[in-house]
Amino acid sequence: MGRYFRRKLLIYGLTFFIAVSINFAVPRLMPGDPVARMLTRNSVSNLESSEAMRGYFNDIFGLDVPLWKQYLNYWVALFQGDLGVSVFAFPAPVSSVVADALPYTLALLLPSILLSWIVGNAMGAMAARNKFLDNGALPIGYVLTAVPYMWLAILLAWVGGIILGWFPVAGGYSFALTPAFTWTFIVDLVHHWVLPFLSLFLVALGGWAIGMRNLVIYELESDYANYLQALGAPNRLVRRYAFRNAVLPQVTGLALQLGVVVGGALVTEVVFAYPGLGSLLLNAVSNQDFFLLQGILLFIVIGVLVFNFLADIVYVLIDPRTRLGLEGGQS
Amino acid sequence: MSAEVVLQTEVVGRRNEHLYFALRNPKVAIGLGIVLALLVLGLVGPFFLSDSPNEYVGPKSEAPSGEYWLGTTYFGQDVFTQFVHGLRSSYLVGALGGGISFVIGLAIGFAAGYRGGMVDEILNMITNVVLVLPALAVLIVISSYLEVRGVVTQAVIIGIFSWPWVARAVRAQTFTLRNRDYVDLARLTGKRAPQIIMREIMPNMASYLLMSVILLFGGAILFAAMLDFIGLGPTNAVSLGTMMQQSMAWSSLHLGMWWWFVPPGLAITLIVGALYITNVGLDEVFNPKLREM
Amino acid sequence: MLELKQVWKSYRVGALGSKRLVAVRDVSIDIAPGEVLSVVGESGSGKTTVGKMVLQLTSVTRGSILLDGVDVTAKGHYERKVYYRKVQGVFQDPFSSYNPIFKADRVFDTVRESYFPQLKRAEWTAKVDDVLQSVRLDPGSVLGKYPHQLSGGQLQRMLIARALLLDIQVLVADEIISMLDASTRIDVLNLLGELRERGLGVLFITHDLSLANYISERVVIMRHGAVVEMGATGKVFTDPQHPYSRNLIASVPQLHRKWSDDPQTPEELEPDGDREVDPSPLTEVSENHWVAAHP
Amino acid sequence: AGCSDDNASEDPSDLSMNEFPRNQTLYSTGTAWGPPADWNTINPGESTGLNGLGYETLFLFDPQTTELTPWLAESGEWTEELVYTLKLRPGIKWSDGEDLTADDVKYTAELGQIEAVPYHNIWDWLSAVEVVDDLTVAFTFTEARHQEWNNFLWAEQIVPEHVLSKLSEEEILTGANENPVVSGPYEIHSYDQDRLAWVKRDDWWATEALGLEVAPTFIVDIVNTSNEVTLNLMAQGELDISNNFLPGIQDLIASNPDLSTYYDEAPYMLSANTAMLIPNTTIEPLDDPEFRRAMAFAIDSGKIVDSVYSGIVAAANPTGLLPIWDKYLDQTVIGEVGFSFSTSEAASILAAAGYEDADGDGFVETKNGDPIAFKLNVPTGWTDWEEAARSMATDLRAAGINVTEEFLDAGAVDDARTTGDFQLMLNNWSGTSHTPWTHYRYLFQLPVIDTQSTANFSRWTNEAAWTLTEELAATPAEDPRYQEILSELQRHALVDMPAIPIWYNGAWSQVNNSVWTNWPSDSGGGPQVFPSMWNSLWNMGAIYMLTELKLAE
Amino acid sequence: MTLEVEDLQVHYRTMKGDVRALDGVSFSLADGEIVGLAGESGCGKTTLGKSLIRLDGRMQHVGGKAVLDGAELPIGDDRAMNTHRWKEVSIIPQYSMSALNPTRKIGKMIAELLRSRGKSYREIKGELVHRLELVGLSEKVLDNYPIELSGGMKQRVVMVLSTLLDPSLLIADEVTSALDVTNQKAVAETLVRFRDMGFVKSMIVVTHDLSLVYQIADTIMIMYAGRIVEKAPAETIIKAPKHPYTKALIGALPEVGLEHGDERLQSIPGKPPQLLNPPTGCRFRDRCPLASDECAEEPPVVAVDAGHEVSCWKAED
Ligand SMILES: Nc1ncnc2c1ncn2[C@@H]1O[C@H](COP(=O)(O)OP(=O)(O)OP(=O)(O)O)[C@@H](O)[C@H]1O
Ligand SMILES: Nc1ncnc2c1ncn2[C@@H]1O[C@H](COP(=O)(O)OP(=O)(O)OP(=O)(O)O)[C@@H](O)[C@H]1O
Ligand SMILES: [Mg+2]
Ligand SMILES: [Mg+2]
Ligand code: NI
Repeated sequence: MGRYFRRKLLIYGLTFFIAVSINFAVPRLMPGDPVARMLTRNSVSNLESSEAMRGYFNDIFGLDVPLWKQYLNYWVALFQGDLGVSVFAFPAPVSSVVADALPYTLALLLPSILLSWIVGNAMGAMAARNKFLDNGALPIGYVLTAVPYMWLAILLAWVGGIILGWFPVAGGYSFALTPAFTWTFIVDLVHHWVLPFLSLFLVALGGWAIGMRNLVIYELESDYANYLQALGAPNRLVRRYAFRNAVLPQVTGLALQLGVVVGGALVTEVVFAYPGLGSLLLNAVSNQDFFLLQGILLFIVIGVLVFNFLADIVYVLIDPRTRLGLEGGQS
Repeated sequence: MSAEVVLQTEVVGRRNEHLYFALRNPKVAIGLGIVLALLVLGLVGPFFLSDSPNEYVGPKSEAPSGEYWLGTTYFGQDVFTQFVHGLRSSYLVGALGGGISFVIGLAIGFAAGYRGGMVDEILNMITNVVLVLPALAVLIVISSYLEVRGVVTQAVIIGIFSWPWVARAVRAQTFTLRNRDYVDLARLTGKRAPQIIMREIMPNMASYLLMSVILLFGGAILFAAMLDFIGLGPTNAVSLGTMMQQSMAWSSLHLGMWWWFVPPGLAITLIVGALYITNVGLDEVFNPKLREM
Repeated sequence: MLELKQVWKSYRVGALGSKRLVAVRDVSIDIAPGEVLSVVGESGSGKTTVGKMVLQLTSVTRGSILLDGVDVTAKGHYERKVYYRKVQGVFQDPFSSYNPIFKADRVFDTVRESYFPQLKRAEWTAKVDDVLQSVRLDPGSVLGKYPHQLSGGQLQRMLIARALLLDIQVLVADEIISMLDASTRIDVLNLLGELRERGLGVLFITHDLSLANYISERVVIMRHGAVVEMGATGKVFTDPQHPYSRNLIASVPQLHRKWSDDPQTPEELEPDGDREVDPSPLTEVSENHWVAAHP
Repeated sequence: AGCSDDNASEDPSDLSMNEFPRNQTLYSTGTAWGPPADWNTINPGESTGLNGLGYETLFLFDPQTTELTPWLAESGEWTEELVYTLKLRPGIKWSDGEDLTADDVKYTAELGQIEAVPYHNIWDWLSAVEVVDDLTVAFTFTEARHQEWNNFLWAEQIVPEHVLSKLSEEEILTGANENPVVSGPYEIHSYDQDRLAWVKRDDWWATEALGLEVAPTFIVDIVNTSNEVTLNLMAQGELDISNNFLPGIQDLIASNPDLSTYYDEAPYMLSANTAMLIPNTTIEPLDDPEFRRAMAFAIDSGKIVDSVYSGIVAAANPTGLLPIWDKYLDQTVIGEVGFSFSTSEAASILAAAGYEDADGDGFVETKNGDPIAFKLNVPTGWTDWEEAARSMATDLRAAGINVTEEFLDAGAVDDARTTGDFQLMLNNWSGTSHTPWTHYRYLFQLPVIDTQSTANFSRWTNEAAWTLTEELAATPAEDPRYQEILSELQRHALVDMPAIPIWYNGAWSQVNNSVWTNWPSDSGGGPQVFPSMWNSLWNMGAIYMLTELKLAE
Repeated sequence: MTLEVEDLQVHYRTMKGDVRALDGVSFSLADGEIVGLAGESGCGKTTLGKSLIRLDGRMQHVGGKAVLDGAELPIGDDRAMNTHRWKEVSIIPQYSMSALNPTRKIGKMIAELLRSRGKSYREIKGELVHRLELVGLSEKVLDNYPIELSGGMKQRVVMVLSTLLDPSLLIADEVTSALDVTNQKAVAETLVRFRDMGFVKSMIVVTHDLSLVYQIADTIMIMYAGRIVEKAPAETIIKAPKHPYTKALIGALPEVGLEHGDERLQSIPGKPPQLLNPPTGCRFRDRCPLASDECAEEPPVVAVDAGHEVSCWKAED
């Protein structure tokens, strides 16, 4: 087990290192100049001033030292939790801009990932044992997985927000409110959360259901299931075992799927103007805010890694095979 | 001569067994039908319609009618023409992006699975690294640095980031196949590794590879649509994603111009959904266990 | 003709090849022309590994393999190709020896591609027909068919025919009949006997003692990667010296004797110890009969 | 959502407040493109109302009369040839209770001595600022640039010396200036990623001095979201005013009686700036004024107005001068050298200038016979501009000039414009101001250097025109010479065509009357001021919008 | 009489038609008897074994019946069959290595299984432990996951588990095929011991290895192409086979301890017939050296001796 985790940690460490390095390299290799961007934004009309201002910004953004030093500084700053200064929300530090948006994204992502996983698996397992459900629910599942996140979001906004008018279609909470720990505010928060959540939840749901169905079918065909049935075990028991075992790959799948769901959350947030990382990312892109872009990407990468790691731990806890240090793929 | 004929038909019988099941499988038939119908529309349509989907041809914001089958945009562009051109680029992205990731995944998967050992360890590590990178976020970052984005560049960057799971799967399959006796036999015939991979291992994963291609194809289309939607799509072309983006930008939701945003999303859903369904159908064809259900 | 000199093989296993598994330890055997040498032993004793090393499908960790006195290990692609003209193999599972999606006679075509590219079609066909006849197959009934349309026996014979296309000197036969039905296996076995008469050396790997007894002059018994007993078949099987050999032979189900007739308790054996050290040396107990030292 | 908490503590009376009463609150959007993050006056971020609601200027500029009206200042005049004396109103208090005095004015002007401060260039011709008494300041110049000085008077906000002087230079330039101490009618209430709330101050000087009172107690400005969202909020009356371009608004106005714009028919909006096609005149044949003239004739701006904008903008006058400067237009000049859309005319100008389509591909070649193929760049994602660029490229191709639209990343467009690495692009940086001088500076500024960051993007050199522009800067509007210069400049612009005016971007503004009424309007007796929250427009009178608003019954 | 099978017909449904894997199989099995079932691959051995306990999705009970201890087994009815499984009929599957749920501890799995069959784990545990010890396993294996056990240990656990409720009939399908000779012997002897100790009344041992089945079976049945062609006490089958097929099978077996010298054994030419459309008459006809015209007719089952039945026209010779 120790080896298993060491190996995983090595991979995560490496991923982190690479992601951070890419993160560092990309804006510096690509065309475009954040300082010029800053200057343009403030439309400083006389040349002299803008040159003088450039000096200040170069200093603030740390662009006035050689590249290798920038790279080292970048790492040092990173470990101090300093992700630089945002251009778009200047002079707010990237970390605080991201930290402000993060709760919204988490509030969307965590419930939609977990709930869709739980509900999807339950549905898939049911479909696997029921021909009627299999024929009825699964086509819906296929369709749902194939829907582009934003399109579902658009349709939900259109139907639930505009035609029916049941839900607000923008923002994290009403513009009439300021955050406070009151019922009004919480209800309002949830009210704004429903549609974006639904659009993420529904798309993910189908995938899990289909995956689970196939896995359960395979499990039901497996040797141990056959043996149990030959010994007269009731279907209930066999299915319970099949379900339990089929859940294992789904746990790994959950981790792997994460990147995609995060992507979905990004576009969904854009549709609903939800003040999470997605909207922020879009703003960073359209404002050429390299530093913010880097920061967001870093947060996402770290989030995905952490989640993957959690999934690994869960996997080890529920699958005795990994716990015993026996990995697949070794002869 | 007659023996020849008998053999021929037997051969054909074997070859066609999967085809036989494939065509009899309703999922495959429906799925492929939809995909091909839309493909034909995308390929042939532009020859009958205007070359420039962005031209203002009609009255503004018209609902679908006999003349403008899917209505017109806020500017009076024909939505159907745009739709058809969009289909084209979606298929292009799917084919190219899917193709690129397929090739990369294949190469890495084969190299890792066939060579094993250190090569495998390293490639596997790389695969795992790319696998946990949140692809869309990375794509957004990279796309945003490109000055001019075309369908092709988009497909390329999508391709570069969506191969890991194929590589993984191919690697696993290769692991089992490389120990097959016929692979050893090919080596005993003095064949080199690339030849063995191409001629012995790959054909045996054909069904599997076919399914991977299908999934990659659909995945690339979805990815591209997402990028397009947040404004990182091709800068000078119409795609289904940019149509959605445009319709949003021009308030079609609020103006009730459903004909502008429903068709592109629906088409993507149809294409990708049909691909998935085809895939499930093919799975049933190749795995008799599932056929039972 | 073919000689293995103190051959060792260890596999790297575990993450990043962190562990070693010694599969073959200090094995020295030789095969003369016109001789069938059987290698028997329990599962995992390293029989297949020996065969694979002879076929150069896996590298030799230590020691050498000589063909006609020339070391053949660790050579380049070209030398290897030449080597394969003289040494060929047939494997356990006839069905997995054929790529299921191609016609069975493709195994011949690949040989032509590699070794006889310049041969004319007609000449080649004649040659193939020839070898097929020699393994007693009717060319008409096997050519142009898919593996699943042929029986296991036919397939194995075709593989032998394939080897014969290359005027080979040594054939490595790894469990070539264990997957065949009782009714057909004897055919293939008899075919090996015929090859021997043609002057071929055969390395016959099996876990079935009765087959070894039937076909070979000499037998090697392996355990834990090392040779424990070796010698003329008659001597080894009628007078096994090593306790492991005795256990093995006592466990073989036979038609002329039931286990219950003379219940024997198996002898205690020393467990699998450190595989890195040299195994117990062989001593010659009688002419052409060697046994490893044992307590 | 935590940022608001730190701020709320500032004002105890508002601590318990977490819901803005609808009938005391004005909801606005369309101005801020990013989260409110700083209140720095030198490098302002995305904080709506910083200059106008919070900080204020000495004068307001009235676009109707194109004259300055005193605001923080009570009066100001050129007391000598090179001396300008300014008197402040008495009794103005900063939000921390300190008095706003002549020291603050002096401090503000002297801030400009720091090179990085945008109005640093006034010190090229300003030599000293002197505090005469608490409320009087005297400015001494080396050169009396009336127009440029006026620009300072109404555009630059006065900042509190007693706060800023304690800060380092770097902090003044790039710091966040949290908890700004202001003189205007509102101060910061709270803010979050996507909104900024202002709360009314009790002791705004203008209430007593001018009898003005801003109507809303709270102003909640929402950071721009998608058009969809904005439209939806507008239609439902959750937003009172939106100052961003909202396609389809004219349809909504027709169907929703609560919604209105400044004009109740096309062009619906006041004009705010001129969108122009910028040719890079360092490239052949764009260096040829005749060629550029042909392009001007080839483009159908009416089509853009109708199709892309559905009539919510107006086609530009050939001179490019905004409607507020209509009175300076010289119709004779326009009659002689103006242009109007005519594909055939464009073709004949091309032919006359020697550009022919020799290879028969439908497009003219250069005089050397080299093929011409230009790219027209606009930022990708600027959907209206993308559409406009498409339309223009189509028109130009129809006239035989091979132009294709190309959408680049916004940053790339900025780079290209600054460095001159482009062929054709769209730009609209000549906006509403107190004098056409800003427009001509935009067109003709010299010298042309490697990086052109704010003006003369076409890199056209016309010494005469630039000399005239500089003269205009120093000429008072009352001087008859003023119109003469303008007529000449109009001729230069039309003959040289350094930039081709296409349309006037609107001072986008759409309002909902269900909570607040009496919005600025051309008709119905509403106040005739910019109905806008744009930072640069408060001191062009938009502040009166707030004082005129009334609650709907 | 423990088991009486009469004219059992079981088909596999396939796209191309029914595969008649069991085409009229009749035999009986006495208390305490071990029957060995041998034959070439594809002759229907596994199908017969499965038919008596659980038909899988494609198998169809077409005709015939099986009576166990006087009560008919509802072969075709999966639900009704459930009450008989394990308690009356049990199986040791070929795939013992993978027959245990990989994610449950063995003890827990057995407990759940017992509970689901209405038995108390606590009551049975003593016996379970006893039997495990009998096959050389300690009680501790109950706390292990299957993966922690070696292949041989898993096989023994399955053997104990399958016979835990003392079934009347045990079907052991190729339980030794994957093992090497020493383990093979141990497992085979354990089966006999189980019978001797009364854990199971009678047993059908399915294998393709005649010499192995000879070691442990009382009676041997030889199957060919979906039918039983010969059934006789073990000694008789080996020493005095009547059916030409049986003779050929035995004739093709090489042996240890015999000097084969230069004398060559003979194989059976040809292949068994397709069961999709089996030929009429004697199915061995095409490969039979003795075949004559009468073989075109279905051969009768002849009892040549006590407990020795042959289905061949030439049996009398
Ligand atoms: N490619 C490999 N990598 C690692 N270990 C291997 C590899 N091949 C074989 N081994 C190990 O080497 C040992 C010897 O294996 P080998 O296949 O030679 O045995 P064998 O005698 O042929 O057994 P069997 O009778 O089961 O075929 C075994 O413990 C096996 O697990
Ligand atoms: N799932 C199936 N579908 C169709 N036909 C089947 C199926 N399973 C077995 N058969 C056919 O039924 C016949 C009997 O098969 P069975 O598995 O009982 O043979 P067997 O005697 O156990 O063979 P083996 O020794 O190879 O295990 C064979 O002809 C086989 O092809
Ligand atoms: Mg082996
Ligand atoms: Mg079987
Ligand atoms: Ni906050």
